[in-house]
Amino acid sequence: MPQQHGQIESKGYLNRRQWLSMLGVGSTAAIAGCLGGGDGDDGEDGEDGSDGSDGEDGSDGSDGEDGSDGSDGEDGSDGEDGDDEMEMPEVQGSYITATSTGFETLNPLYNNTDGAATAIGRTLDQGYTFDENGDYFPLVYDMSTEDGKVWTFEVRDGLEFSDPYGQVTAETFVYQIQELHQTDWGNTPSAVDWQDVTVEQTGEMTFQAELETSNVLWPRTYAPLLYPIPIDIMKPYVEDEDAKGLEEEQELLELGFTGNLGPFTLDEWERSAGTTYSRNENYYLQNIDEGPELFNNAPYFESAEIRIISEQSSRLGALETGEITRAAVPPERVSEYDAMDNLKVLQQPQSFNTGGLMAVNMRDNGWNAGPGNLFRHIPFRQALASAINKRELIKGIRYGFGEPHFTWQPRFSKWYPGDENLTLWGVDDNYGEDVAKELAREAFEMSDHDYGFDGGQLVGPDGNQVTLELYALAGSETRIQTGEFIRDELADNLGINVSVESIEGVTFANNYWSTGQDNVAENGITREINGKEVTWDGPVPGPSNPGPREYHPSESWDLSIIYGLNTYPLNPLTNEAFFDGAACSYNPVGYYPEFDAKSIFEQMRNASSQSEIQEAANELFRNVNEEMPYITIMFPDGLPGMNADLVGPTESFFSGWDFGAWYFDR
Amino acid sequence: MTNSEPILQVNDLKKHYPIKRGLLNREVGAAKAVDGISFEINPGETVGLVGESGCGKSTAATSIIRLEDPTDGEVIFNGGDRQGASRNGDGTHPNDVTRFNKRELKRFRREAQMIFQDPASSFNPRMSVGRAVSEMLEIHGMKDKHRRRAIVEDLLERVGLSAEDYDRYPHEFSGGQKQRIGLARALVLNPDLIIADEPVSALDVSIQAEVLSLIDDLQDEFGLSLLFISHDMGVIKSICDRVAVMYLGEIVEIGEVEELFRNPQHPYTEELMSAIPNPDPRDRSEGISLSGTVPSPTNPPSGCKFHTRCHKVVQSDEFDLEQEAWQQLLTFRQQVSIQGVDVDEIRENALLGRSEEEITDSVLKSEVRKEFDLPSELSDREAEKTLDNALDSIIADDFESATETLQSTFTTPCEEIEPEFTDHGDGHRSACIRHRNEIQSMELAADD
Amino acid sequence: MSDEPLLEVENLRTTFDTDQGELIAVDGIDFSIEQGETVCIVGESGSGKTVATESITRIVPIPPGEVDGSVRFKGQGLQSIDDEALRDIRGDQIAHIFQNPQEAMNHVYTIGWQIVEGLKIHQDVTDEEARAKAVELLDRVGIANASARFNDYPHEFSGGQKQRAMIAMALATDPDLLIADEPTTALDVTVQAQILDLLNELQDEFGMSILLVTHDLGVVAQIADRVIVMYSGKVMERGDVYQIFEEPAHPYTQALMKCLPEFGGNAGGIQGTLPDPTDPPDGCRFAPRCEHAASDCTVGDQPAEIEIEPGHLASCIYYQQGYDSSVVQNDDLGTNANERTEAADD
Amino acid sequence: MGLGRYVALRVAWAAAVSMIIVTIAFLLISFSPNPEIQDAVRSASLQGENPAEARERIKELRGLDQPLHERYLDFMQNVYTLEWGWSDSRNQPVEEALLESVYYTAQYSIPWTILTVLIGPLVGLYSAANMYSWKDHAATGFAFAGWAMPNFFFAIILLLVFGIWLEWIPITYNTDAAVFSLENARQLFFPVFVLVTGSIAATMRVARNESAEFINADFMKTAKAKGVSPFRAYAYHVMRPTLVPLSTTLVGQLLAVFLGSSLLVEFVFSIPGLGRTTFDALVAQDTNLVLGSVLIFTFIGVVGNLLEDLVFTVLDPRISYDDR
Repeated sequence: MPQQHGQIESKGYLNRRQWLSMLGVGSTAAIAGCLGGGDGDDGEDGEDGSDGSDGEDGSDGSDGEDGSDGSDGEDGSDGEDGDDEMEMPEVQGSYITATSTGFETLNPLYNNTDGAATAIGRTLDQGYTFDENGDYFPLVYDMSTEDGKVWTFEVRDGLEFSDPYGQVTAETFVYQIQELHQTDWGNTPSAVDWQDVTVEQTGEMTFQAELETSNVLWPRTYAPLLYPIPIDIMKPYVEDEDAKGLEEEQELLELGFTGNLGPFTLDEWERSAGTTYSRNENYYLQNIDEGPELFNNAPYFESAEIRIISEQSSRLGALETGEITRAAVPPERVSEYDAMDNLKVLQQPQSFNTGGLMAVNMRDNGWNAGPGNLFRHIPFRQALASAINKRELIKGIRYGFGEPHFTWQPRFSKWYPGDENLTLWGVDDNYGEDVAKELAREAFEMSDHDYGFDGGQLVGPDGNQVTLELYALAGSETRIQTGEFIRDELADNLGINVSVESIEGVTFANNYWSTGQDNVAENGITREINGKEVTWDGPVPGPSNPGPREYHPSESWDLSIIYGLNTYPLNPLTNEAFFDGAACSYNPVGYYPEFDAKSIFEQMRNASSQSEIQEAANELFRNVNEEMPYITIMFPDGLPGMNADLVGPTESFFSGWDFGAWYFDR
Repeated sequence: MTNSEPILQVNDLKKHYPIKRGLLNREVGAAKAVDGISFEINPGETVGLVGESGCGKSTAATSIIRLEDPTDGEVIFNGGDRQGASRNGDGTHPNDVTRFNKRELKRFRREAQMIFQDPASSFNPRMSVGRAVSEMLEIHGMKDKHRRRAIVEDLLERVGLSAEDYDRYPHEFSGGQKQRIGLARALVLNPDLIIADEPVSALDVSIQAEVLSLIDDLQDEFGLSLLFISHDMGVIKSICDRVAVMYLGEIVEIGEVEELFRNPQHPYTEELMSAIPNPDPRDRSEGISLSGTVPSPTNPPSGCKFHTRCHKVVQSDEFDLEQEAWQQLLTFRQQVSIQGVDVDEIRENALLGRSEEEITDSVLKSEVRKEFDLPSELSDREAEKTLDNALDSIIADDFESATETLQSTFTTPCEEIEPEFTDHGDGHRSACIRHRNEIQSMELAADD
Repeated sequence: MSDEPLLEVENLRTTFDTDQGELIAVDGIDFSIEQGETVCIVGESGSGKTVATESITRIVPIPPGEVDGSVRFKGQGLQSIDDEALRDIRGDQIAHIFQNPQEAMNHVYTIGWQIVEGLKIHQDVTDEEARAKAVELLDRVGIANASARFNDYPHEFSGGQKQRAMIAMALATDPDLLIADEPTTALDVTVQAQILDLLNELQDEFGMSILLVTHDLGVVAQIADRVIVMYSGKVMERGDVYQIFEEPAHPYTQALMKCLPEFGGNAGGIQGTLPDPTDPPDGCRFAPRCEHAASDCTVGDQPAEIEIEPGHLASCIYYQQGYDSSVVQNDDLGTNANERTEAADD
Repeated sequence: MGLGRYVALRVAWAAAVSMIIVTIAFLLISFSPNPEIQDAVRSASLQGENPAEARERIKELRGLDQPLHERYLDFMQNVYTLEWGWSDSRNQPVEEALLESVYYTAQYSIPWTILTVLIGPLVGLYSAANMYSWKDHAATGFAFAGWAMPNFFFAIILLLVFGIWLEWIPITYNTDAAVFSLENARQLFFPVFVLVTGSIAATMRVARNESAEFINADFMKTAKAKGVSPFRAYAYHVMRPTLVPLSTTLVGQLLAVFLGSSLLVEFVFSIPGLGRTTFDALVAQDTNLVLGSVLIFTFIGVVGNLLEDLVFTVLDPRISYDDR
């Protein structure tokens, strides 16, 4: 839903692509779910769409992010022990993945969706990627800096476009940045990334970029990530300032210029059927010094395909019969598919909490059970978090394929502060009626209104039991089951009467979650929050953060388990979007931190070393764990099923960066 | 008949259907289904309207009762309590059905009823016959259900069914019984006039007699006037007081039944009468047989419209041929003018049983004669010569000159003169030019 | 004329399996037709006369119908031959025409097509020959401009023309027997006269036998050589046409006579209705409506046919020994008819 | 002559209908908020520019500042010169997008239509010929089972049984298969099968009822009396008149099934056809492509009705062109 997310793209360091990956479930998935006859979980469908086509491919840079925890070795493709003598795998077979929806565009300059990025990535590498350890790995160019402010780009030698476009040089990128991204007509998704960057060509193969403020994590924001595009293709449109023409340029749409720049060349893009590729004999990756030995003959597939298969059951059927190489498997069928001779299912941890995040509405249209929104009190949110048994939920809904979710980072992230530094809400000692009620009572103390327990029931000032509405995604069986589980837990442990309502994703997004342009506060509005004067200005107020709590969408709601959000395990700074209260771009729930989030982010941004960042991150995620802006419940695992002969994918979040080294072992 | 005011007076009634052609649906002519008919029905009288299918008698009925709007003419209905009305200043008549407004029309529909030929299709198969009949009462405002039922039950008995039949459905009745129900339905509103359109033609002869005698009885009982439409002179004879014979939209003869049957004045009437099957096996003389069918009303013959089929078609003064030969000659002339003689076909037929060489022109000519029932030689030499010339032209495929030859020689006054009515006394009038020398009737007056 | 009749029907019995039980449409009748003869079956609607004729070549739908009895055509037993052999006879040696030419023709095919169809089934002719023959036939039955009208559709023909075309269709194969089922009932009286004339003419010309079904004694008088009066599936009376018209023996025949319009309003038709064919009454089927019915008339079976004079038979107990036949013979219809004829001749 | 004029009138009427629909489409688009303008205005306001100015600029750029009637004329001209604009959700010309989709849709809908038209009446006739016998009940039951079974569900079951268990047919649709190849026949067999079973019932029902009427018609008796064999009687005397009323309902029914089921079947069998294109266009709010699809469906509907009328007049000689 580009329109929806485009709303905040001007927020300096969070571009459109990243924004997309922030929201786990959009309405497309909801529709796919409804067509699926209601038996499949949309969460799964949504993951499918992206997972099946991009999860393995680090080079497109939208998903796999940094996380250098140093775990490797189990990856069969690395081949460190074999070294020079190692026998190269045979080039054979076709690597076929499936996606639920088609691609809007394959124009690398104007694409802003994950799926298409994968399709483009099959033919065209971007500047760099991150390896299995989450470390920077140069592809088309290498970036380096001394101070985090001035960055030097060194373009790799031997990169050729197809005839007649010649070689990729520093000018290729400088031209693109200066004549397209930095103009006011170009309207490219990347424009925001280059707004305040000064670019200068310093040699035939080098150029440098100077940032306004230092940012040592700059590559990890993906901002400086570019596709090489021939100047000759852009030039006529640049001269005419014709953005539409450039968007519709056939050569870009058909990726006819990709030379030796990607593992495959595009044969055909059939809009409703998908893309087909042939192996690129001259993939430049074969000749680079970095990376595994296996790159020497990359890629190892004769051809590749991305097929659009809208129906989940069709995708699974195709996987089962071997028509496609890889597709996501819903958790309830993992054991079945894993048991098949020709298939294996991997369990990959993820950074999305899709289906495992309960939003509580702290705005004025929330808490419709009585006066005084209890959600606004930290102990009450803690009470909710401790009333829900996370392990039970994972077992019941995900068949165990998931991780409990305690703070805004997954466990595998190196920014994860460690269990010992967190309160593990909803497991072991921090779960249960006693804990929850105790915390709730704390909240009652803080409230101006007369809430309390009466014979196990949580009652409001009017003496009636508190009743809350929980919205779940319509057509998704597992979401509704999750909702019912939460309902029972909140009833048992907090005496709250929850009613579960299902709702279409689009409806929720438009009427409950984000506001129209008209309901947004004036730019520059001020309020006092937690004793400090706060101003809403700049890109916010906007639809996803319409201003102070009295600004909200037209419909009221209390709880929702519609959306999952990205936790950005590679670049914790990105989470600024969620937790910086008035200033953050994404705050539909009306959360204002009671800790000093602003200065933590400031500290992170200005850090000159990893350890400085680590320190700030620890503090941030400890506080988030304390304040529970959203009730975090679980991270579902990615469950890609694949051909048992496929060698390369690992059960790691970072699997996929070395796609060029994957092969069939038949 | 009587001096009292007629209950229905039809004056010069016309119903033309426009014929549209071309992309723009321009009106290029009219089918004159009813082309100026006049007659009257006196109270308690049964007038028959007789003629072949396609002569316009049913259209006349629907125009009179205004199921269709007539093109021209007056239908003055003096039933109900309309008696004694006189013409308005502008010449229109207050009782003119063609000028009735909606309210008057609704009242008229109560006072004049129609019975149709096919009793089966005029009933809703899902409605009990009692309901079908009492519906009429309901439509015309009788609210009391029990009274309605009582009236209908009584009526069912009077048409020879039983009160218990009220709740039965149409399919449970035979054709004759259905027609009885149709009668009950027509009578339930106590009308003054009934127009019966071929009410018995779909019935067995035995049932016909039954229904006819019932109609007769009911007419006396209810004091009805009746317009009775039929193609069957036999039926007409058994029920009507007076009869009007219709041909191609016009009335060609009208008079009291007995007089008309005894002394038919129009050849068409004679032919209709001769068509009644004679139930005497010893008399199978073919009589006069009406050949062909009624011509299309879109393009009716000139003069007397019947002359194309008339067995008494008048010969032109110079000839004195056998009547049959004359008639065939005229038919032949007509066929030639529309190029209706297929010489190739005739030649081919002639080949059956003959060799190519044998087909000389004279053989062909005689084949053509045979084809059109022309005598091998006409008794009149002049006529024979003309015919022979025409045949020669035809064989030479020159229809134009053949037509020319035939039309200039063989003419009949019947196609030139439109016959006017001749009065034969007692309101017996006919329109045939053979009577032109007799006393011209006075104008067929509306103010009779 | 050979010794053997052209068609000989013995104990023909046709029943239908219905929801109300077994419907006996024809209840064991015998009749025969000689070469070149015209036989009329006369009776009210529902008397079984149509079913009787359709049972001859088993045109009646089987099932639900069932035909028993012996049918011999030119010495060949039709009841035992297979369907294919029967189809060879139908439309070839035995032709049918039906009551309503409007519905008896398929509205989506041209008149010519429908005539040619039958011809081509039975005769090995080329399209051209078939067409020529059809045109000739149309011409013969009085369709003017036949070759042009060959390609017309039924709706372009008037009712009378359609019946003429039907006759042409029936005559296409030069049949030995033409079964005409109420061929004029749906037509105008004037057209009826034309059709009857035509049938008479054609019979002279082609020499076929005609079995004609009608409810109208007027038609019978015009065309029949012999007459069979049927009522409720049984034969009431039979005889040559003069016998039937001049000395109608059975009360039913007499009642039918009285229904002719020429008798004016003095008869209200035949009171009552036909008996239920699924449950026919005992005794004489006509007894419930018969003005002369005695108590003996309502017991046992239909009385056997008694020969009153050679060829003239009636199924009425008054002609059996021990009954006074004058009770039913006194009717003065016969002479009456003669008088009437004279009056009409004028 | 009558037929020529009739055809001309029908064609003119069809053109008028499509014109009206296109005009309605234009009006709807004109008076509904334009997402492009909204986007521009929003991004302008986010970037601190003047939203009103941005609105005017984009309007000018898109020619939306022209008076309505000029835009209408332009629009109509584009529609009739097959310049239907750019599909934003697929980034290709709308005509091309639709052509690609129709190419695949035609591959299953043409055989489907032909089979429905052939089998439906035949099954109906068979049923009518054996009315109320077990054969009739079996045929009716078969047809109605196909009709009652939700196409979507049926398709998935078939795919499961024949694709996954038995592996007779491929699960996914291969767009590379040549139109007239065994592979294409294999992959299209079940989509066509599902659609045919779904649409046959209605056709069969109409055919059964209509032919039942003709089987008992007098002219069948005439045919029988002529010595016509039962097979010939059904084939010529019943089938042909049955087609007349059937033709009036067939197109409507096929169109209904086409609109309703093709999308679902395309989804299940992954056929990149018109239904999915339209659906995706709707979801993506791709105005041009939605409009194009509407035009295609309009065209199919109008042409279908036109054909229906023409076939009807050809089949039934009693129809007078002047009266209609």
